[in-house]
Amino acid sequence: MTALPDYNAMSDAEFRRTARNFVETNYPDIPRYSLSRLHWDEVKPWYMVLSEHGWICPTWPRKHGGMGLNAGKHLILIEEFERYGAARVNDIGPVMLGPLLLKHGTEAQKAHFLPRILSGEDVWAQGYSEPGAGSDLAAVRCEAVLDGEEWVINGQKTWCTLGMDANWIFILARTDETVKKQAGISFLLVPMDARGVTIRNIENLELEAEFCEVFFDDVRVPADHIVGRINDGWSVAKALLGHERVFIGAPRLSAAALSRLKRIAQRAGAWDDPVFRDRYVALQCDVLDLSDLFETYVDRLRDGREIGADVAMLKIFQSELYQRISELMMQVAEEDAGLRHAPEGDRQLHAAATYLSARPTTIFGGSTEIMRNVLAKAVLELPS
Amino acid sequence: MTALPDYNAMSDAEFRRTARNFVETNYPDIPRYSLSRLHWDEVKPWYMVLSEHGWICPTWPRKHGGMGLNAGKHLILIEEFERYGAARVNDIGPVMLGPLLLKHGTEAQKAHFLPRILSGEDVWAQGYSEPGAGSDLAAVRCEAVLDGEEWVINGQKTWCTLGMDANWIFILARTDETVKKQAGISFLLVPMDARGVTIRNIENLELEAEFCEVFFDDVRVPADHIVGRINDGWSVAKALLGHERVFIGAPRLSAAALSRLKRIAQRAGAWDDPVFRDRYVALQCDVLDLSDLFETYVDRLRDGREIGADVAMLKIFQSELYQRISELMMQVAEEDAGLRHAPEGDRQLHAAATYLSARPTTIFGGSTEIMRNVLAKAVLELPS
Amino acid sequence: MDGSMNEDWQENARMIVESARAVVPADGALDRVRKARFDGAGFDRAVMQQAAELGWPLMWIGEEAGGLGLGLRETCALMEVLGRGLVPEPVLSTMMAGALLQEALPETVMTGEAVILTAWQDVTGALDWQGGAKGDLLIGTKVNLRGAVEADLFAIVTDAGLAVVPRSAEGLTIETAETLDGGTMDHLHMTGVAADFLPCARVEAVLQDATLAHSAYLLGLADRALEITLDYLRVRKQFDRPIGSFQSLQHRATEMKIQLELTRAAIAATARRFDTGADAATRAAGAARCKLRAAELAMLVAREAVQMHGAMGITDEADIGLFVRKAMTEANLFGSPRQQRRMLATRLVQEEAA
Amino acid sequence: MDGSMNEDWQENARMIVESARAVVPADGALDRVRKARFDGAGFDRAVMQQAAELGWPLMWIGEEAGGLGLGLRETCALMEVLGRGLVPEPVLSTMMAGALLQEALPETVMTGEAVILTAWQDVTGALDWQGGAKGDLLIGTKVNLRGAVEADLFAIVTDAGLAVVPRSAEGLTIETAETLDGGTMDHLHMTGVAADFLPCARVEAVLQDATLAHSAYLLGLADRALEITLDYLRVRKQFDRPIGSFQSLQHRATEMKIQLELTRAAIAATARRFDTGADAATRAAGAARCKLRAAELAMLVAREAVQMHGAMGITDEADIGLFVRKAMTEANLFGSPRQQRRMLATRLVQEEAA
Repeated sequence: MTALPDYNAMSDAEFRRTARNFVETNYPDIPRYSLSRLHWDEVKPWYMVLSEHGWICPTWPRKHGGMGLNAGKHLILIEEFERYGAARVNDIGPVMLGPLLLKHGTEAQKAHFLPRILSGEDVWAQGYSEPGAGSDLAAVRCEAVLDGEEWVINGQKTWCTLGMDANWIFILARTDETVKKQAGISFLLVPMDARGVTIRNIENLELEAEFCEVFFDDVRVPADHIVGRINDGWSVAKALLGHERVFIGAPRLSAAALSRLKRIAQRAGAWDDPVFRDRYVALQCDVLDLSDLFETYVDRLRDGREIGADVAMLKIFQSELYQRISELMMQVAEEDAGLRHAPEGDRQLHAAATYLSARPTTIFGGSTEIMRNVLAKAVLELPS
Repeated sequence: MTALPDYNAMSDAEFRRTARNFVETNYPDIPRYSLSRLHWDEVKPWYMVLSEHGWICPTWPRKHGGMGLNAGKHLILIEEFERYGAARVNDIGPVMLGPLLLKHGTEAQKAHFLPRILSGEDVWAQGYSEPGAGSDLAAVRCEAVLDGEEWVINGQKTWCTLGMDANWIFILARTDETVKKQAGISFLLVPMDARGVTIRNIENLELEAEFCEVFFDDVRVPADHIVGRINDGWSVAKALLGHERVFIGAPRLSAAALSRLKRIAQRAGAWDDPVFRDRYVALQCDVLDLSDLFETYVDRLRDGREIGADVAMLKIFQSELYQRISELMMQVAEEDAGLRHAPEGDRQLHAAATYLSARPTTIFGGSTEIMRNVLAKAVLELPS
Repeated sequence: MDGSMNEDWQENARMIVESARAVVPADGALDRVRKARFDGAGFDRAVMQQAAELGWPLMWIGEEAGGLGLGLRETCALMEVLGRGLVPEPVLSTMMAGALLQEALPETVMTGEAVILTAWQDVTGALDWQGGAKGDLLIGTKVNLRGAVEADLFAIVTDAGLAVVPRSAEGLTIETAETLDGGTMDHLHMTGVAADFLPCARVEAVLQDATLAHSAYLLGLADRALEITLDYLRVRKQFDRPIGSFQSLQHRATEMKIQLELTRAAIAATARRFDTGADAATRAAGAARCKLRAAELAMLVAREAVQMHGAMGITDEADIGLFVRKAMTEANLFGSPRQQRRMLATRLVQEEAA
Repeated sequence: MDGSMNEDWQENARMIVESARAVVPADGALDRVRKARFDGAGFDRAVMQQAAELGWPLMWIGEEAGGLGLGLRETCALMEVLGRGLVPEPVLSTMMAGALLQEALPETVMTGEAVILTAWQDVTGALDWQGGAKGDLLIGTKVNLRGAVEADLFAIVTDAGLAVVPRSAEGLTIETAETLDGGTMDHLHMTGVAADFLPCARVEAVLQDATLAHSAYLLGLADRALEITLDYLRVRKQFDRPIGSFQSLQHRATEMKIQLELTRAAIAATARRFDTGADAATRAAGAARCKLRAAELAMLVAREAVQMHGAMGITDEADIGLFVRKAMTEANLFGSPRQQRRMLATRLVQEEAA
């Protein structure tokens, strides 16, 4: 791998050309525009291409093997990859653990784990959620006890996205039962092949195994597999995800769904129906107005300004808009709404695929209900 | 006044003809189809006609001067009066106080007050609400202290509908500060011309004085002006309103609004617009389905079965439907939506009048929010 | 309608619902339904056999023709129970065949030996049924049959009359596609199938009856899905409180309940009107209105049920998902909400012109 | 757009908003607005005088023609403040006259001596403006002017050009009707008014500018109404708790906030596009989209504000009622949401044909 150019010094247009050229040139022979997540065995070629070119961790500093992109350039990269329909890789290492280790990890941890993420040797899973806890992430019951030089872990994690593909998982574990629930949590790193770790896949509504549960039964890991201080795992985990919080509200998902809606309506003969048109233009305005709102946040990122709790508005509106578009699809698809597979083998025409893929967007990453609670209190200053 | 026939013995069709004939023959030269309440000076002729014919208190027993109608016949009477557009009289005496005295009043109270309601000599106002209490009717601060043979009343009531027309008011007053809030309330009768009573009109959004506030400043009434026992006023006031709870959810208000919506749309050239048609038929279905649901409750009344907390569904849906119809009116009225008075002098064409008259329906008589809370707990058995 | 008739239908409905317990477990267990998914046509012939033994194919055959001669009130009571249990068997399609064929319904169907399906719809997204016949041959397409790949016979509706043909008939091919609920949605392609055509004047009426009955199925589906969701809201805790205590979820739950009761009332009243001699316009509008609300109800409850179940809601292992996938599959049958509103709007125009 | 231009408009906008304090009290008091209601045309000529002194009629007149030459970003900043204060004066109509007439704007308007209104709309419920001229006479009707009964001059838009006529012009009569906000909605009937017609190619552009500016007024109105409602939710108690702590109201409040911020972002972005050279299609679609959302926002906030204020919300004495009545009066001006959606749907068809 040769040294990367200074992408931030490029003009936006130049970097956009670079990114577009990169994906068009290097994207391997794997699916594009997939509505569901690809598994490691499918998506690995793309991960490895990105890895080989030094493009796998766009936001990491260059000295740690990243591209060092600023927010504006990172957005362009995402836009160009999405425009091409490039699959999303197993990115918990690049997106979550990496930045977290850079902030809270020891030098030894950084030296050991970061290169293995960059190379694709380690694929990480996230172990935050537990059964019965839902959006209440601090309700951690999985416990870890220090026994000499080892943590002994017992408990369960769930909703680990593509966890069955991972060889490592980071978890929140309770290390002090006696204090307030946020105060007794630690952040631990666990190899998936450790003795006592078992995995059970969870099929989603699309009948795909996108998630898994992970069980820990007297699992032992060395004492230094902790990130941050003991009992300080909550603040480690809550470390800002930076512009990820903005990008999750990007209008692309809805814009792409809108163009599929048009095709479904055309196929069903609804495109010329004035009643359908009226609803379509209303949704189109929603997408365009969301784009304008999204851009105000991107501008803030570009200017290096703070992103506040109000950014939740983007995710709430985007995810609900995506769902509303998918619901109109189901209506215009008529009897074909019930088909399990795409009509005419064309994924773009498959209303149910969009409908189902839109469901988790208002549940994961902070449910709409939780985010509205936060907005009401933190932004509207309404009382508890 | 001659003795009334036994209306309950008539067939429904026969009674319907009787009621229709009655209103067509006897309705005086006063406004019909008024969206706002008429004041006593306008509506009195109709009250007096009803009084003279013994029709002013349809649900009271015949021996007390009522028509003794059962629920089914009462509904027909209401339907025929509404069909004709007959104005609603000041009916707090006939509808609320009368039945309440019949249940809880002393013989002396019945003998004194009931004939004066029947004759129109007394016009009653209701004094339940207080400023700052809203739907929490038990939050009574207006107090009454027994001083020898008299109650001394101090405090304030508000949202007294047409209270400025009344010569009597019944109120809930706090008579024991030391107990749980529902337990220390008494039900008192107060003449409006008592020394220390003052009235302030409240203009509504239609700029009409439909409500008033009533202030009590050392107002003295005889000790026997209490209904029920001391400190038992809450249960007196909570006495079931019987089929009033059903009728408040009747589809007529929405059905009438729908026909006005059609006329407004025709005038605005929207009637032939497929987009408008689509919304119109959806609302029409709402009205028809509400009618079918309403009839199931009327059937229960006819059969003498109990009406449960689930009846709140009728009022919630009816009031919100009425509002949704009014909101579509405002949209199709185009620039005329803002007119203060009816276009072409035709009240039917006045979108804003319906829009404004629809606002209180989700606020008074139990706000939609309160009723949904009740439904959630009492009917859906969701936890507190 | 006098009191005794009133009791008659209620007693009949009670008995039919009772008999449905043979097919729908009283405790709401869905193991059988779950197992039947994605296995051939997604239904169980043994259950169709039971249905025949219970006389369901005879539901809409007049007593004079040896049927049960029951009305829409009884039918809707049954369909609601089947919907609650997500019963995947094509009971309604069989009842339609009975209603259309009357005494001509094949004996094998009555005994449960054979499964017959009604093929009526000409194209997806419209309610036309007149196509399919040319001269004395069946030529054309009938679309959107559930489970045709495992049926034995088809009652094919055309403007030339009714034809009963076996699945093996020459010139008949089946194009099949899997559906979300684990069944199939099949099109019949007929390139000249020899057939006898029986005259039938009742097609519109039977389609209206079926539309209403299907609405009742969706009502039952939504009712049970709401029950399951309410149970979840009562039990499931977050931030140390049952999530059903959160006011925003409570208010949304009441909205589902109101829509449910509107649907129930509309179906009950419309079924009564059907049974007591409604005119053609009332029947058409009534069926459309019930189907419109029932379909929107099913999709509303599906959407909210997933959301209120949180992450559990998007797993296949939670039973609520079975209801969601069934609603997605069935909501648009017998005319989607769009179709129904369009039809009602067209009637509005016609009424004015008349 | 480089950084310095960026600062330029922001500085201009800041100054204009600052100057508006002369007309809109900083503390949000509405005494003046309340008093002006139902008194003649419902606005105050002294305030129009102030507006002239502040140069507002010159806002859209190029600097070369002696105007301020400001753009939509500055205008929207001003209009938002005017909307927050429910300012009833016809400032926008005056600005439109300036934009259309440029150096021909009468001196008396610049000094504030005379009030000029722009008369453009041919019929209620449509955005046509071409009518009104026959030969060299004004013949026809211009509808929906706010407060024409107390204006001095009218800038009348026709396809034959622009005419400026005094209210007293022979052949001109005014049909007036009171509006809910305490002003008037007036139609001009012209039965042959002598006039000089000035050529004007900018009518569509000025109407788009005005539509966007009017959207900003509705945004300001909604923003302040939401603030007032949130204040009420924080303070008002029921069952011993502030009602703003009830989750169902909280969630509905967040929906208003989201719609508000969408409107704000759309208007800001569209104004920037207008100021930096958008093409005709972008301008038309942008103005329509902003107007659509702003009008729906204003009506959403009006509806929810009344409900959340409970009984207080339906009294005239509570200030929130002033916002509701203003929203009802103004939401459909410059094209109702229905009109805007229809226009956007038509453009969709045209784009495809092209």
